[in-house]
Amino acid sequence: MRKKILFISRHAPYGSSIAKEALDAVLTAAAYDQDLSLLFMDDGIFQLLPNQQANAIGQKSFASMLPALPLYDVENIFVHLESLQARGISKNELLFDSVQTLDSTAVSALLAQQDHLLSF
Amino acid sequence: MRKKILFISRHAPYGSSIAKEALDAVLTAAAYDQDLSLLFMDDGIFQLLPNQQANAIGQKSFASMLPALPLYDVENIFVHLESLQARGISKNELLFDSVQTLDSTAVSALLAQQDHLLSF
Amino acid sequence: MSTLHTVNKSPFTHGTLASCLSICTDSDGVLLLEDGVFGAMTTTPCATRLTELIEQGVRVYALIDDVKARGLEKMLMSNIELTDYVGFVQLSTQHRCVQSWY
Amino acid sequence: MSTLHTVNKSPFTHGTLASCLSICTDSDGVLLLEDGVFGAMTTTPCATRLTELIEQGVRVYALIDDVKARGLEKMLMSNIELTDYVGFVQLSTQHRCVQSWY
Amino acid sequence: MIFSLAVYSPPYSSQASESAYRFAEALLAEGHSLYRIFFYQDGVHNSSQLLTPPQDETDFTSRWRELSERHHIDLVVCIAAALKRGILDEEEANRYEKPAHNLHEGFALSGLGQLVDAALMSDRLVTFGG
Amino acid sequence: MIFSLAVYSPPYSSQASESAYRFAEALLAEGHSLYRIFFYQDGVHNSSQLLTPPQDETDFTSRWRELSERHHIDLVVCIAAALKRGILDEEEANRYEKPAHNLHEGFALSGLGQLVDAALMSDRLVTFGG
Repeated sequence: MRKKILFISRHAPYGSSIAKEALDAVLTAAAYDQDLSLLFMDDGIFQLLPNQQANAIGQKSFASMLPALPLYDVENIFVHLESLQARGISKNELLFDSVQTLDSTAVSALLAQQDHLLSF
Repeated sequence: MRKKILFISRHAPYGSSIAKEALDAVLTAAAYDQDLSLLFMDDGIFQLLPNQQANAIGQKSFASMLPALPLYDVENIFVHLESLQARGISKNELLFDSVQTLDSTAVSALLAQQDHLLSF
Repeated sequence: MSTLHTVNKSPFTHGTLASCLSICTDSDGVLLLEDGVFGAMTTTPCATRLTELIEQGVRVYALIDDVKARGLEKMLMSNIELTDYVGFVQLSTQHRCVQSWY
Repeated sequence: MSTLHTVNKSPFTHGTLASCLSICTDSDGVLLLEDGVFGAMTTTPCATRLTELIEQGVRVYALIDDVKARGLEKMLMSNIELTDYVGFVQLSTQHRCVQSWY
Repeated sequence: MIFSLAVYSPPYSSQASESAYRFAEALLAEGHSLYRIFFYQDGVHNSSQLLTPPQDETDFTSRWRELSERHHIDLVVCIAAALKRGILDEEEANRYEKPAHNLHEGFALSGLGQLVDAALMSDRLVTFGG
Repeated sequence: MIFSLAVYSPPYSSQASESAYRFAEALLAEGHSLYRIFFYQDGVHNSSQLLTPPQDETDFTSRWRELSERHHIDLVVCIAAALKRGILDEEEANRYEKPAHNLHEGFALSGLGQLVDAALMSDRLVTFGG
C-alpha cells in the first residue's frame, strides 16, 4: 500500500547543507512509488528564487536542481503562503509555476493527511 | 604587553556545546595573564540561572562551573541588560552577584576598548 | 488525524516556535525539548499564541529533564504540562505524525 | 576604535542580526555574509534599524558572492554596499576588532 | 508500535543525539519496537569508533551499539553523507584509497533509500535534528 | 598586518569553512600574513584525512593543507574538541588504544591555549562559526 509522505524543507539554501540533503532525500524517495509531497516553508522558500548562481560559492544551484522534481514524479509541491508574504516574495517570482501556495490552515490540513513527515 | 580580550558568549547552555566550549576557552585564557573580560548576551544569559541540574541530561551544570571564574582572575564579568530584560530576568536572580549589567550603549563602548573579541 | 510538533530551539533567538505555532491546529500537540523549553517560560515571546492554542484544545508539553537542567522549574507558564521521555513516546503514538522543528 | 560586525544568519528566522544592530554604534561596520545576506533584502525585518544606523554613519555591506549565489541581486536595499573578500579583509584592517555573530 | 528514528545532529556538539537515545530507550521500555535508526547529515558522526570523550562524559557510539545489540536494532548511516564527512568503513576506505577507516562495527553504511524504507516499515518516524 | 582565523564550523554542513578559506586567500593576496588557523568546536572536522567528497565538490582538508604549505601557516586543531569528535593523530590513537587515526598530516593537535596565543601574536583574529 502506498504511503503518504510529506517532506518539509524549512532551511535556507547554501548557508547550511540541510536544504541540499532534504532535496537528496526527496529525489531518493521518488524511486519508491509512494504518494510524495514536498512543502517549502520559512527560509526554505529561498530555495525557489530564480537567478541563483551558487557556483560563485562553490556549490550547485537549487535553481538548477529543483525543476527536476516533476520529472521524478514529485508532483505535489507546496509553498507556505505566509512564509512568502513575510519575505515579500510573490508566487510568480518563484522558479517554477507548478508549485501551489497553501496558507497556514491548509498546511495544517496537509500535515494531518500524511502517514509520515520528514522534517528538514 | 597585556592585551584586552573580550569573550562574548551568546548561546544557551546545553542545547549546543558552544556555551561550554566558550567557557573552556575563557578558563584557558586566564592562564595567560592578559586583561580578560567576559560578556553574556542573548540566550547566553541563561547560563547564569541558578538551580540548574544538568546531570538530568548527562551534562555538567554551568551553575557549578561559572562561580570558579573569579578564582581564575576573570573579574570583569558583564551581562547585557536588554538581553536580561527581553527574557524577564532581573540581575538579582542570577547565579552570582559579581556580574555587572551593561546596556547596549555600554556594550558598544566595551567592545570598542578591546584588542580582540572572541565570539561564541 | 493530528500532528505532534517537537521544538528544540529557543524562541528568544529563533523563529522556530513561532513558525510551529502558526500552523498548529486544534487537535495537535506541541512538545518543547532541549533549548525549546525556554519557550515554556512565562516571558516567552510566544505566550499569547500559546495560551490561545491551549484554550482551543492544543496540549503543550515541556520535557522535565530539560526544564530541570536549565533551572526553569519555577519560571514556567502554568498551562504548559511537564512530561518525561515515556510521555513523549506516548504522545508520539497518540498523534499520527511527528513534525520536528529544529 | 570601532568594531566590524559579521552576521551569517537569516534575520527572517534568527535574532542574530537584530542583536548585532542593537549594540552597533556610529563608527562600526556591518558585513552580511552567507545566509546573513538575506538581511540585506528590502523586505528584511531589520530594515528600519539598518536605515537608521546607515544614516548615523554606519556602513553596511553584503558579500557579493553570497548575494549572487542566492539570486538576490535585484532585491537589496539600495543603501547597502556590495563587497568581495578583498573588501572584507580591508574592512577587518580598518576596524580594530571583528565580532562574528553566528 | 514500530518506530524508526532519524538522527541528524552530531554527538556532543548538539543535545539532539542524547534526546534521540533517551527516546529510543523509553519506547523500548514501553514495549514498542525500534526498526531502524538512520543517521544522516551531521548525525553520521554518531557512528565513529574514534570518538574519545573524557572519562566522565558519554561515549555515544558504544551506547548506540549496545542498545542495538540488546534489541536487534538496525543502525544505518547514510553513505553519501558519511563519505563527505569523513566516516568510512573498510570497503570505502579501500575504494577511495584512504589510509584508515573509522565506522564502528555496529553500524552499516547504506543509501538514503534506507530512510524511506524506515518510514515505509514503521508506524512512527521521529526526527532528531538541529 | 598579521591575521589569525578561528574556524568553528564543519566543512560541507556549513558554509563557514568555505568563507574562512576565501578570507584566508584574500588576506594573503593583499600581502598580509596569516599566523595561525585554529580549528575548534565542529571546525575540527576540517582536519580529517578521511573526508571523501564527490569528485565535483571541494576537498577541504587538502585545500587547507596546500594553503598552509604555500604560505607556512600553522594549522592547529584543539585537542580536547578533536578527541570528543573522533579526530585523532597517531599518538592519541595509541594512547587511547583506538584502532585508527584520521588527522591529516598538515594539522597539529594542541591545546586551547593556541587560540589565546593566536590572539596575542596577531593584529586581527577573525572567527568563522555557525
